Amino acid sequence: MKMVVAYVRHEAFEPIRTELLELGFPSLTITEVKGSGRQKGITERYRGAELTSYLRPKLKIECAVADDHVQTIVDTVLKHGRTGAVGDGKVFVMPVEQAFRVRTGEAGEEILQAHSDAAAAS
Amino acid sequence: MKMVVAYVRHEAFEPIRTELLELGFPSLTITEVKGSGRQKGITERYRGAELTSYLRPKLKIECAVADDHVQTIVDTVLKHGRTGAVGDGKVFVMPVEQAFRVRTGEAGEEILQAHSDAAAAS
Amino acid sequence: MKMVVAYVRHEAFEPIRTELLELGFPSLTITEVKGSGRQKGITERYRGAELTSYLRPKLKIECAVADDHVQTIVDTVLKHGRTGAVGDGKVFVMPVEQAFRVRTGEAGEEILQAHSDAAAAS
Amino acid sequence: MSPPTPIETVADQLNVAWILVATILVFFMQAGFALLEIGLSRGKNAGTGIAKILVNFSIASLMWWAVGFAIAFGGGGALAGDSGWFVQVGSDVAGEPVTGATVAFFVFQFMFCAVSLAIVWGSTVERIKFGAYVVFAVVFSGFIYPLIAHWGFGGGLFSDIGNGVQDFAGSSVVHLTGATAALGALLLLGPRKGKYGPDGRPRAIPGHSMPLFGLGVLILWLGWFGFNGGSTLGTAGNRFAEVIAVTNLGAAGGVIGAALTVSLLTKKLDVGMTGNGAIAGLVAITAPSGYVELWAAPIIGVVGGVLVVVCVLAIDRRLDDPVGALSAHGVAGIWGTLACGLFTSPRLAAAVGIGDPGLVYSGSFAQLGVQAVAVAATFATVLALSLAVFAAIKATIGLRVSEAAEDAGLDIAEHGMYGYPEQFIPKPELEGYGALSSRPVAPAAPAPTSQEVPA
Amino acid sequence: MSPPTPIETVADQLNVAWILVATILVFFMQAGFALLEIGLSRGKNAGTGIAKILVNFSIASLMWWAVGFAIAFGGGGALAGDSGWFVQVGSDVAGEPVTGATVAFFVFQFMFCAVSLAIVWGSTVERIKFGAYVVFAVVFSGFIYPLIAHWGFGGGLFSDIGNGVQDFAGSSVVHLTGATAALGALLLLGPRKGKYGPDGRPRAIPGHSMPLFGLGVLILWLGWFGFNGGSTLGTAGNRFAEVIAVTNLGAAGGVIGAALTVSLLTKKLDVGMTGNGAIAGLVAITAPSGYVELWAAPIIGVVGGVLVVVCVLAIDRRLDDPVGALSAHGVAGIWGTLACGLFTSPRLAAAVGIGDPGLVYSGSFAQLGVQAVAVAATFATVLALSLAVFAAIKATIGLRVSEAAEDAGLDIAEHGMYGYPEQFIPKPELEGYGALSSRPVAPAAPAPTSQEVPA
Amino acid sequence: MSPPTPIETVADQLNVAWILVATILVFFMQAGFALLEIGLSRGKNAGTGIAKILVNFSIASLMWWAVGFAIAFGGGGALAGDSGWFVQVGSDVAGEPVTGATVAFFVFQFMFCAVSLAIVWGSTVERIKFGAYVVFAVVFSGFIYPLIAHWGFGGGLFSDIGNGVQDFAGSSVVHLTGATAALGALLLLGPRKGKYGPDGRPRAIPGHSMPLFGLGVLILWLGWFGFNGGSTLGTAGNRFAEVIAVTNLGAAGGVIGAALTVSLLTKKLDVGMTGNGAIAGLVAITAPSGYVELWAAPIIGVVGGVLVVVCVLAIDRRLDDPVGALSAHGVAGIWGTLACGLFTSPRLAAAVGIGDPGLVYSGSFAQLGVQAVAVAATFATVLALSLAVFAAIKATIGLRVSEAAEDAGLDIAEHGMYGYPEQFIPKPELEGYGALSSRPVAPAAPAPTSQEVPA
Ligand SMILES: Nc1ncnc2c1ncn2[C@@H]1O[C@H](COP(=O)(O)OP(=O)(O)O)[C@@H](O)[C@H]1O
Ligand SMILES: Nc1ncnc2c1ncn2[C@@H]1O[C@H](COP(=O)(O)OP(=O)(O)O)[C@@H](O)[C@H]1O
Ligand SMILES: Nc1ncnc2c1ncn2[C@@H]1O[C@H](COP(=O)(O)OP(=O)(O)O)[C@@H](O)[C@H]1O
Repeated sequence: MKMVVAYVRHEAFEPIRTELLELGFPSLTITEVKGSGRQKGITERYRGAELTSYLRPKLKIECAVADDHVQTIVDTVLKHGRTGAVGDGKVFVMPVEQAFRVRTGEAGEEILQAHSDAAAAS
Repeated sequence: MKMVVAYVRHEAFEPIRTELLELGFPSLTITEVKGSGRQKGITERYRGAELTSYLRPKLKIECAVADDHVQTIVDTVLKHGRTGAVGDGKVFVMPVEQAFRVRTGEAGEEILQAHSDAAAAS
Repeated sequence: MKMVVAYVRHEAFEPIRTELLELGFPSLTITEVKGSGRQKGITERYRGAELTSYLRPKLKIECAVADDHVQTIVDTVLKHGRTGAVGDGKVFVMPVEQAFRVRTGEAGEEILQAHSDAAAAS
Repeated sequence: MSPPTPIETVADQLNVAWILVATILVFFMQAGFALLEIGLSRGKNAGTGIAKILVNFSIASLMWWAVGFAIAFGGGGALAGDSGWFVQVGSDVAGEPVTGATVAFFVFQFMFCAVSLAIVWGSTVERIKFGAYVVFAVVFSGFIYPLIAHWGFGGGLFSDIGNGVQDFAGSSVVHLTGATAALGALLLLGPRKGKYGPDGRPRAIPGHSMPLFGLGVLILWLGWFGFNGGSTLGTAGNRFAEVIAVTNLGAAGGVIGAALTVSLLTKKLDVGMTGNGAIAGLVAITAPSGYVELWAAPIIGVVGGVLVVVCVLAIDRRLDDPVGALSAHGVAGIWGTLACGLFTSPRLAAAVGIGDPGLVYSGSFAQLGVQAVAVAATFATVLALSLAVFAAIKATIGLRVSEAAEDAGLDIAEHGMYGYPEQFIPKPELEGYGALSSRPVAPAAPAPTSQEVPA
Repeated sequence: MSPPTPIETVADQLNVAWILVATILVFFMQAGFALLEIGLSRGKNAGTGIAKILVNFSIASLMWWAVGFAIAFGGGGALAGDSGWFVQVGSDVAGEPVTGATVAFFVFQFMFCAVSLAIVWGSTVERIKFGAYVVFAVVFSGFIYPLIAHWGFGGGLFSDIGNGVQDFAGSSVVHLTGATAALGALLLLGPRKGKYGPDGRPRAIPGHSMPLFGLGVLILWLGWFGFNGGSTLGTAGNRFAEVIAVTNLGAAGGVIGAALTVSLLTKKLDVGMTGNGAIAGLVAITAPSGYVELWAAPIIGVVGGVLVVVCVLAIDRRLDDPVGALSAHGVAGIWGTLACGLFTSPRLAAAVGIGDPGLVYSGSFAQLGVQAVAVAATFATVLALSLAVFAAIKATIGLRVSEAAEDAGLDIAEHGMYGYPEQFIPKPELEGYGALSSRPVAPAAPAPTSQEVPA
Repeated sequence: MSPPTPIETVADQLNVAWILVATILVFFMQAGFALLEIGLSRGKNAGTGIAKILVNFSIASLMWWAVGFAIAFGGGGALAGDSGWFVQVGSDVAGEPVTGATVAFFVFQFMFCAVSLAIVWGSTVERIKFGAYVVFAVVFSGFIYPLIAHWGFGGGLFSDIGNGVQDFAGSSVVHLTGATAALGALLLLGPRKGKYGPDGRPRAIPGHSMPLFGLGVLILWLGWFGFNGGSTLGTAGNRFAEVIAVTNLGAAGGVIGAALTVSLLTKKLDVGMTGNGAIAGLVAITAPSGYVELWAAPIIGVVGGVLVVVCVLAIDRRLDDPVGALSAHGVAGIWGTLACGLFTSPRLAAAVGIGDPGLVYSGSFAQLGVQAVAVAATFATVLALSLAVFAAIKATIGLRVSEAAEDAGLDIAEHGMYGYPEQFIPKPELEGYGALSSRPVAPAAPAPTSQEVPA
């Protein structure tokens, strides 16, 4: 199992979520984060004084999937996350050793994503 | 060392935190996240127009522990996180290779959780 | 490749970010989190009733780097994150198996940090 | 009656002008109540307070016009008035034709009805059904309040107790009435989920915005100058100036009494309690405002401030009254009404022409007794009536929202949208496709995919 | 003219006092408009509303003083006034020397101009350039509004249609004028990015704060008592009391009409729509407030409330009017003006001395026709003029901010800082070195590094 | 003195009515100051502003009643009054028995004292100890302000300089006094932590809510109509109408002056500075409001607006004045007082009966000199007295909160709870067991554990 961690623009989320859902990957978690990278910061002004913000709002998407689904997730993110401008973000893949579903206590790959129910969920 | 990452309902946190503290695991980090999974979304209405929200508020708990404590943490989360309804969440276990305590610069497993001080801390 | 995950005090961020930038590591992501550890909680009072908060605001820094840069990142965090008081935080190093740049689709270590552009970016 | 002289005409219009200014000030109290309630509610219940105040006030406006005013001020016997339905210029009320001056009185008195109604809801926030408001608003503004107003202000019952009950602007008629109805609701409604821990001890459920709460308190204080000052119904003898000065000193006393008490009892200067102190001081000085000398005002206010803190702490153990209305309007209202029995000065009792001087001047407990009777009668009547109405509501449409709705918050559950959408809906979903849609993607470049990547 | 008698002097000063009280109340409506707009905007556009209201109101203050008042009330023919430029005590306006009373009238009427201008902007929030406000404010407050005001209030055109157009406080002159200019802006401005989905269906872009929105509505309601009540220009016959009572009943009707309609149509009691209902009720009752009996007010209000909901839903399909100004001020303004043609009572038509009784009394459509003509003339004139001005602005400095600016929000883009900095700037950056700087680091201990660590 | 004629009685009551309306408007300025301060503070210091305004205003209410009014208006010599302690109807003040009219004057003047006190705190937000407010409030409202008020308004010192100092509503007496006391506090208090970077350059510490700030500014503007307009102490000659028009033009000028200046100097239309411009315009026009013709108002206002921006930028380099009170109330107050020496018109100097026409009319610098003396005397006296008091406070209970308290915020540190709890306390801890407690767990199913899991 792997955890696909993607840092993308906010506006990229809707298309990514929609396609993942269609592909049968309804389950994911997002966090509103702030990131710095190649993208420039912005300068704020307040009562004459300045404040520079190097961090820009990004969205962190975490999606745990079975090994052979990783590529699908990554491709979907790359496809929709892209504007071609600096700041589009990165995707990282990290290993996951165990997984449990809280509701039932079941463990293992099979709990990760539920293709059938997916449609229903949306 | 492992990082136990759990996505649970907000209301599950207090009992989990309390028991972990008693068990001598005072140290953890939480993040308010939004998740989608099997759980249905909700539809908002505003001035006649609609907006559907597929993401529901969840809590992400990160707790780094020594390998042989993983099960304790996972069990505690499963025990209290559960309502039996869709949306209870998932728990993932990920490998950690190194760990440091910022305050002292010490490294290694021994810095992870402090049983004795725990009581004091609460 | 590794993901350096650090939980530090808010006020430690600026110096850390600045030095990492000078060292040629402009790219990182932060999340405002709440943590519990050895640090004491605080008690709030409202209309006579009490509420105790065991969680204190912390900052989570995520920085993915090539294996041989890990130490630099960790040292920078340890150096600036430290006040010597309980609550300074922890740093964890976790494995990363793949990395992609959304903007171009490139993959691999080389996309992680951009030394030259770094200066420009700030 | 001979036609008024030019001078009488101007004097009359000046009185009407003052009454209308006061009316407008009292209207503003609606905003004060709304903000006070909203500030002390959680963010997930912030929007419903707006819908509630608008709908309630509107229902009351129509009910008061149709029947309330007639019952309260339509002459008639000790129990209720019987003329002036659907107020119309030219038609008769209590044997007099309705003129512009009558209309001014009508709208001024309506604002009092609306204040009393607004008080009811503070105790019920964050869990009551919207429908319950609507039904109760109809009954309360159409019948319950008008009945009490008739007794206290309309020449009914209370004018026959002793030499009359002293309640200048309504500590009892308006505030105790509202707070008692709130108690009725509370008894049938129960506490907010999570208010009491497993151990039964009250937990803090902090309101989400002290600035909005504080603005509400200041707006109420402002409106109270009209509330008490306008109750002179004119400018005669410049007595309205005294009333306003007395009112301000009472409010100030309330703040100081509450601030000291809460600091001593809880070691912290609770912001909400300090605000409650201002309200308690104002409620307490409402009945005496036209009857007492300046010196008595700070005393009455301080006692009100002390009482509100002590009572909020005590009541919180058993009843979940999120804004402290029972204490600030109920207990302080009782105290204010009784205070007349202690501090009313001979000069002012004579000027108003109601009741006798208070204990400190007369050495007699007579007036104090009269006041006590009025308080008891008001409390008993309103509690009985409102319990009946709320019981009926509970038995029919229901009084309380579902547990799921309470968890989600009344804004989303009852109104379809949060009062602060950006605090609850994840940003990417709020933005939707919006932001990205029109951004151009370098067309030449091939869509990136992990395949492309060399090894 | 013989010098005024003492009694006349007092009566005159009482009139002026009332006018000034009303003036101050109407001024407060600026805060109401600002909060209403801000509450219905996203948090990233919250600060600009403050800068806008301050700058617009200030520009209008100077323009009205310099030229607006002269054009509106400087006597002259049917088209426009021609005296009273740069109002000065002692100088002449319309053949009369300017006195304190004239100045009171001048400042009271200015507040109406400012209200009309404020209405323009609601529809344009979240995407219009700040510079566009400034330019349009100059033209609108200096020329467009004064022209219409002259026709409707200044003895111009509209007094010659039939026996005169009945628009007591300006449903048409003030509100329709503002809303029509808003339409002009909207036609050239286009919708907010993301308002319409790929499928062309309108998406919800929820305002960020219902409490601020609601406070705005309540403040507007408050100010309206001055807006309509002050239009009696004095206390004669206590008619202002009737106007205020009628106004309140109209507003109440609006809330109830809108609340019922939106609940039926969308199954949810939308908070914003309920507030719009109050505004629509107030706008609708503005023209009739001095002409109709109490009984007609709730009817006029309810219809206004129903109309606003239906129109907001309909207009939203094509035009992006974030606050519903077109419906609440435009449609309701037209309805209110026409309502005089239906409900004006003989008693009040005579009292005011303008126009004839409405259909229900006279059985004649005459006055209704007169009202319709005024509405058409106002709409056509204002639309033409404002389209011209906005087209010119668009062609020169531009009307709309860049897409990037719209995404980032007008606060940061146009004013350099967010209206809620803590909601947008990461805390560590806000704190910067601040918090840490003065904290001592145990000096003895060596700086920690991963080297130290034993294996 | 013969008993007043009926007409004199009505005229007197009309004057009192106007004074009370003005009093109520000025009261509302407290809400304006609170919101302005809160809006420009960080969210962690939002609740304390409410507790502060309530406690301060209340202390001042009692102090002014007990001693302040006597010192200010209790007749007596050039230095201070000596009668009217614990104001009571019937007792004597300055040789006259206290009547309703006297009480109106008493409460009107109190509101000025409260405004002056409120000004003190703006510069000290986010780091001063609550206790410091309390102590200083007692001294300031009981002695310091009354002293200056006696000199400027009570027939003291300043009436003997030349033909009297022209300060119609208190640019100097009220605003400069408050700002000077603020300076005293600031000198002993120091900047907020993190205000100045390691390089000593000022850093931006943005206020958390522009909407609240803006509402505060608009409420202050509103209250100012009572502040200046009420200072006519009546309706004689309808002069109050002129004062109100002049006040509005001055404020408008201030906004425009500030908006242009800040746009030019910083390339961005800073929202806070625009609001400061309104305040500066209002402060500047306060002294001249009863002495200058309409034409002079915009000029005085614009200069005030330019000054405030320039001074805020300059002062910010050395002193940390979060709301810009030193510039908006101090510098603009000085400018306004001097402006009388330039623009006072013969007509109005005569009407008020104080001082001589200004430079532009008289060509003489005489009055300008008189004004300068008053400014200098006020500044020197207040600075000395407040430095002394604050030094005493610093030496005893301390002036500044601990660094830890400053980091955590005054709300939690001094009041035990955040002003916006949901912004600071993690949601799961706010909800606690609440939400879960009553949820049923399917009992049949075995508690899940990782053991159960097959392999
Ligand atoms: N090495 C990294 N570690 C953690 N987060 C990163 C890293 N590189 C990029 N990010 C995240 O991705 C976002 C976009 O990265 P950036 O370098 O600006 O885009 P691009 O890759 O197109 O140049 C950053 O704001 C940050 O949140
Ligand atoms: N594969 C996953 N990757 C990341 N987060 C997940 C994943 N599966 C579930 N989650 C998180 O757990 C939450 C609950 O999951 P859900 O599927 O609704 O519950 P259940 O497992 O009981 O069906 C989701 O909202 C999401 O935040
Ligand atoms: N084992 C852990 N797992 C996850 N987060 C941790 C862990 N230990 C510490 N943290 C994070 O680091 C913060 C500081 O830790 P704490 O133990 O208080 O400091 P110290 O290590 O100096 O005693 C905590 O608030 C928490 O956010």
